[in-house]
Amino acid sequence: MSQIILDAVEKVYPGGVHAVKDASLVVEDGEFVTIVGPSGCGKTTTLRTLAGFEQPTSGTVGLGGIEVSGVPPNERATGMVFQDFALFPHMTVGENIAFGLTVGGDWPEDEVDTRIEEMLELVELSGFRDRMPDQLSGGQQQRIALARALAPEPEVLLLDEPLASLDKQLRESMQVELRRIQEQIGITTILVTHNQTEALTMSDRIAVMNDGRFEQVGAPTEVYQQPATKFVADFIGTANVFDGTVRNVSDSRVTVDCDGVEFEAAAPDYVAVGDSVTVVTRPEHTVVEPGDTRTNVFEGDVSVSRFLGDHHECHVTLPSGSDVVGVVDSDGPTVSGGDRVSLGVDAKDCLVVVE
Amino acid sequence: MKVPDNTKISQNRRGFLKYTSVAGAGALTALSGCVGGFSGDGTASSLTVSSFGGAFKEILEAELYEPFEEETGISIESQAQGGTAEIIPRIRSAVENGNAPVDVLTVPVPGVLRGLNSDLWMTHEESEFENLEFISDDLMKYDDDGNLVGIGSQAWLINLVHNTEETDNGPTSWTSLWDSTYEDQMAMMTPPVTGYMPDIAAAIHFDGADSLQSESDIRDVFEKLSEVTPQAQMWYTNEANFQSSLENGETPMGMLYNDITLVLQDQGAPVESTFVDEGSVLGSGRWVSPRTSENGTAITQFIDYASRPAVQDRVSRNLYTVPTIEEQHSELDAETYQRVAGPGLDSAIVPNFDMYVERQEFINQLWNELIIDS
Amino acid sequence: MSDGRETTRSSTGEYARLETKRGSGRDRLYQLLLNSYTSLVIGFVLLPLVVISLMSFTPSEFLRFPPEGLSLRWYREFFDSRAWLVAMQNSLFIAIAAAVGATSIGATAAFALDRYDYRFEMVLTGLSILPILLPPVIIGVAFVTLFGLLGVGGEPWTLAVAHSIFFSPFPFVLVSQGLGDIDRSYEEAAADLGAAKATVIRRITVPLLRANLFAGALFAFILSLNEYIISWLISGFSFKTIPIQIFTSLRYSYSPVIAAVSLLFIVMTVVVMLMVDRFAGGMWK
Amino acid sequence: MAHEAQTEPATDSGRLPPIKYLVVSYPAIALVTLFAVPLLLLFVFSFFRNISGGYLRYVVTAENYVRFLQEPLYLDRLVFSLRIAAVTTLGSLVLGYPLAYRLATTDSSLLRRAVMVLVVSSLWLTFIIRGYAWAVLLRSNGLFPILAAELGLTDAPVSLVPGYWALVVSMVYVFLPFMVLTLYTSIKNVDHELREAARNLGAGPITTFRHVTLPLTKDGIISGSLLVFVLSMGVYVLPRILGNPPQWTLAVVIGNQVTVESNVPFGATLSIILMLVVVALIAVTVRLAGVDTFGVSATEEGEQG
Repeated sequence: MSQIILDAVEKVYPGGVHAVKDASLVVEDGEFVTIVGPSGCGKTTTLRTLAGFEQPTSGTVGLGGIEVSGVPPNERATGMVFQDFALFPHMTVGENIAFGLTVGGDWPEDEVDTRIEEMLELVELSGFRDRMPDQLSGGQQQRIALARALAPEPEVLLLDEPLASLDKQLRESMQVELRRIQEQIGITTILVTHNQTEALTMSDRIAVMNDGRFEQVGAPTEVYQQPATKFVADFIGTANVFDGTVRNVSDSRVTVDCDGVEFEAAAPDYVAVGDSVTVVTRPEHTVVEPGDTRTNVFEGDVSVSRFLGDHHECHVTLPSGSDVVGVVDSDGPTVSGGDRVSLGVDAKDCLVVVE
Repeated sequence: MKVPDNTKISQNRRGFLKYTSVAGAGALTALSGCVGGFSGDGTASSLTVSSFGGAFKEILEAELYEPFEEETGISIESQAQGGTAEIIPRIRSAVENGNAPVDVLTVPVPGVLRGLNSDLWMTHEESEFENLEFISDDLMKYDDDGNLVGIGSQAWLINLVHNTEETDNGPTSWTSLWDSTYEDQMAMMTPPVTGYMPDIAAAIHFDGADSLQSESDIRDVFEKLSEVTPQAQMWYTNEANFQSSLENGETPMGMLYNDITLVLQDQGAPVESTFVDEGSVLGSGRWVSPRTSENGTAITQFIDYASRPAVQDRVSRNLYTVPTIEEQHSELDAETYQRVAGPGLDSAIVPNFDMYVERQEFINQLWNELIIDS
Repeated sequence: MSDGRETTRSSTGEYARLETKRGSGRDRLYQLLLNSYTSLVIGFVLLPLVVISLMSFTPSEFLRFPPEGLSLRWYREFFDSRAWLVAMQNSLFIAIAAAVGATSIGATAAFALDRYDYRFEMVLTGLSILPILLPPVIIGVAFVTLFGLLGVGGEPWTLAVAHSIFFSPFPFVLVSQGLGDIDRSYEEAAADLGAAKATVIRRITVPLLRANLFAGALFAFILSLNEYIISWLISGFSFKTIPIQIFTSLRYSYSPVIAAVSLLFIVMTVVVMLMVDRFAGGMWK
Repeated sequence: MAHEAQTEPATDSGRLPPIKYLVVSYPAIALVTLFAVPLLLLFVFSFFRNISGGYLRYVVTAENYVRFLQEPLYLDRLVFSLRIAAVTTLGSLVLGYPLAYRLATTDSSLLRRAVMVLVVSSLWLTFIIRGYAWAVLLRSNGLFPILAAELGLTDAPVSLVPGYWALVVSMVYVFLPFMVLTLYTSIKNVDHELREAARNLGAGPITTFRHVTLPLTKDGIISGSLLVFVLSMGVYVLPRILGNPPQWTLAVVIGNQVTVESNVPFGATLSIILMLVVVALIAVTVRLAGVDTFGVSATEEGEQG
């Protein structure tokens, strides 16, 4: 049982900074959850609260069914990978991995050696045991940091922006690698990142954090397709956001007036006429020169058109002044800056978000 | 590195052990083990004797300490000491702590007096000495109760000296200190308690020691003395400073000990010492012992040995200091005696030592103003 | 690391360079002036050390420049002289004790101030730095009063105590810098891996600070070795360190043995500084 | 990027008060008993009366301070100390800035390290040895007077020791390393791209120096000058080796009061006065210039990494 429970955790720093507000989250045994949010949203503080580096001002933290508030970091069964890896520069790779096995004193001495080899094998770096950290590449350091964190068989794995300092290609391969290893051992894992792609691709569930609060917790597809708030919509993936007022509610449809453009959208059951809402569309559903196939069509001027390999992406300025991103189908027309175009989006692809 | 036994080092070790406990630095325990290798046996069969350094110390070692060691089997640890003014406070601090960093030392009269005021000196039984009868009575020092504390060690004369390559005729009179023809050419001694320049001024321009009795008289003397400053090219505390600049003529003339000048001459330096017309300044040292020393018997033996006329003569022949035995006991030939003592001690200016001790602060204040403003 | 000229040349190209030839000539002139001037200054720094070194090999009694030959006479005199050797031992013992004392005080203060909050932090910081800013003669007089009052005036260990305090700002500043530079995540990683606080300090913090601690201790060592005025004020009648012994010797003669001792000291100092440079990972790369 | 938490230090301090005080107790006790207390004693002693022979009378009297004010000698020495410190500071700045500039901007790691080791080594070498070296060089049979005579500047070699200029030269020599090290760090901290940017924008070397390097190293100049000035104020050995009595600093007078005259109370009085002057100098400079000097900063901001 390696469940993680955060229950109504609050963190207020002595200086008055309110870093975490009423945060509650349950991570099930073996689950991979990513906390994602912009810099300074409180996600790292949340992670450090779990590791024991910070004490919550109020609320409780549970690890593996035990309430751990007040327990120092070294007595918590957490394994953490730090942003810059924090490999001890004065120890070899082997010594780094052995550190967690020997300091606690609860690891049988004769098994330390085998465990080191086992971990090196797990991260596919057998033979690097006697290197010093500064002789390793970024990716190798990352793997060793992971091996070190996992060596003492922690109940949960905490990853603090572990891929942030790697270059793009390496980052992508490490995303796959991390997930592989996590699934192989089946360890409960929390990843903290500000990179939404990373969050979407790696996790079982995503917890989107903003200004110290969890705005939405759910599976990646759910969060992407059904953002609970404007912030989530904007932060996860690219979104076109239109603020407006509900004009009409009928059956399963609502009509929203956004600065002169009227959107028809699927109606959530909680909106009423006169509500201020936000309509969200994804670029891939917002098609340039759609013909008559879309429910909502509106016009604007192309400012930039970019070729992205399988499609063109178009930035369009609406008469209201707001910018919208749309796509041109592969068989669609060629557009360039200055063209006046029409954009279309289906009602089912228009999400209505209430603040 | 081979280092002979040394009682001072063992004291050093005690110090470190003490420090260890104070600082609580465990590493030092190992250190004290190292120091242990150098500790001496501390028996009374060795004496620590301190004198002035340089040639003075070397000659005393060769002509006094070594023969004494051979004769008695008591080994001597020879040390160089700083200026009189600086050593007395240190001796006092050691004595007050019950230590005796040295067993016998030779101290000029003002130092002996200062030590007496602080009750630093061991008193001696005259009957235990055999050779005190030879020592000039003027050079014995008794405390207020009439106990013997200091026995004459050496006497020396402060002369006017000059570099023979720079000037054919050096100054012969103390009046040249005031003579503007010597402007910026002379070396003068400081502090006053070693150079005794107030006594010179008093002897030349006033009524001698009588003119140094009251503060206002002393002020008058200093007023006159301030006229010597234009002639001073250098004020020296360290003989070495003047010695080297005298040798190469940088400072062509000045006040210096007759004995040191003669040693320089022997080494081939173009220098000459002149017994001053109005009398050279007579300084003298006493053998004294801190009262905390526990080597009383050996001390008596040493001082007694040093007081033998033959030993005094031997030291004088080599060091060119004036023997402290009365002239009739000295077997120095007339020429040698003339070389070290000139026209004799009777014609020398004897400084008003008491003044320097009793009015120390006052004198030093006047003196510092005088030389610093120069 | 690229230099200013290099960049200008490669980015402006051949023709631009020809056009600005007069300007670049002026650049070179300034560089030449700077180089000549600084070479003179380096010479100024070097000269006395070189002269002392040469002097120490003079065969004659008096210091002459240039020396008339080469001789190890004065080194022999140094190693034959009990007074000098005892002074050297005294100096070394005081310096080692001072290095241990100063480093333990300075480093602990730096650690405490870096890791914890105190109400009188500014006071402790001030006390940690002030000793080196006050004229040493004042520190010396202050210790004279203290040790005099305690009745331990003149005891050799008082020098070690005084130097420990007087030089503690060096380890303090160096260790403070080191603590500031250490990435906290090393210590957190260790704690996360199960190391208790004391273990973290022993296995992570101290090893990472090794260069700073070592440099601090060496600084204190070499400074103590060279310190004169405090030692002189508080030392007893017969206790001499090398600087005191030199000063006392200077009183009676400018013997070349002083030059010999000086060169030994210069060599020791340079060796220690090279060690500091090496252990601190090349401070001046 | 950075851990949010690191903006708020010592978050676990609340949990471990005993350890926190245990750790600080050793240096605090050492510094208080062995540094603050002696300084306090110095203050107390300055109100005692000295009796000839080095004994004290434990009476509270201001006569030592009165003596300082009444006798022109001591104020005169204080003024002299300030003057020679100013000359030394100026001298080491003039010699030190170009050297530090060259070291900080050179490509040659060898030159930099060699000169740095030389500078720092000479820094630690006792004043006595360095003073002695200058005494040797400036005596009439020393290098400089002979050189001056050969060049026809003087008729014959003229000894410069003891004398004012010998003292100035040796003091500049002794304090130059402090200036160089401070300025080196300061110049090194100026991003070389800033200089390149200035050059790229058309500024000549002089203009670049005047408008970019110099303003950006102003704090270094102030710190270095303050450091040299303060250290020069306490110089004792050099005036003794290279100066005549007119070149004695207040520190020499203090030393004499204690060693020669056994007048600890008056020595303590002069020490307190010298200390007040030094501390006031530091405080005023730090306040006015707002520079981070010797790690004591007027502002609470830490270093920029």
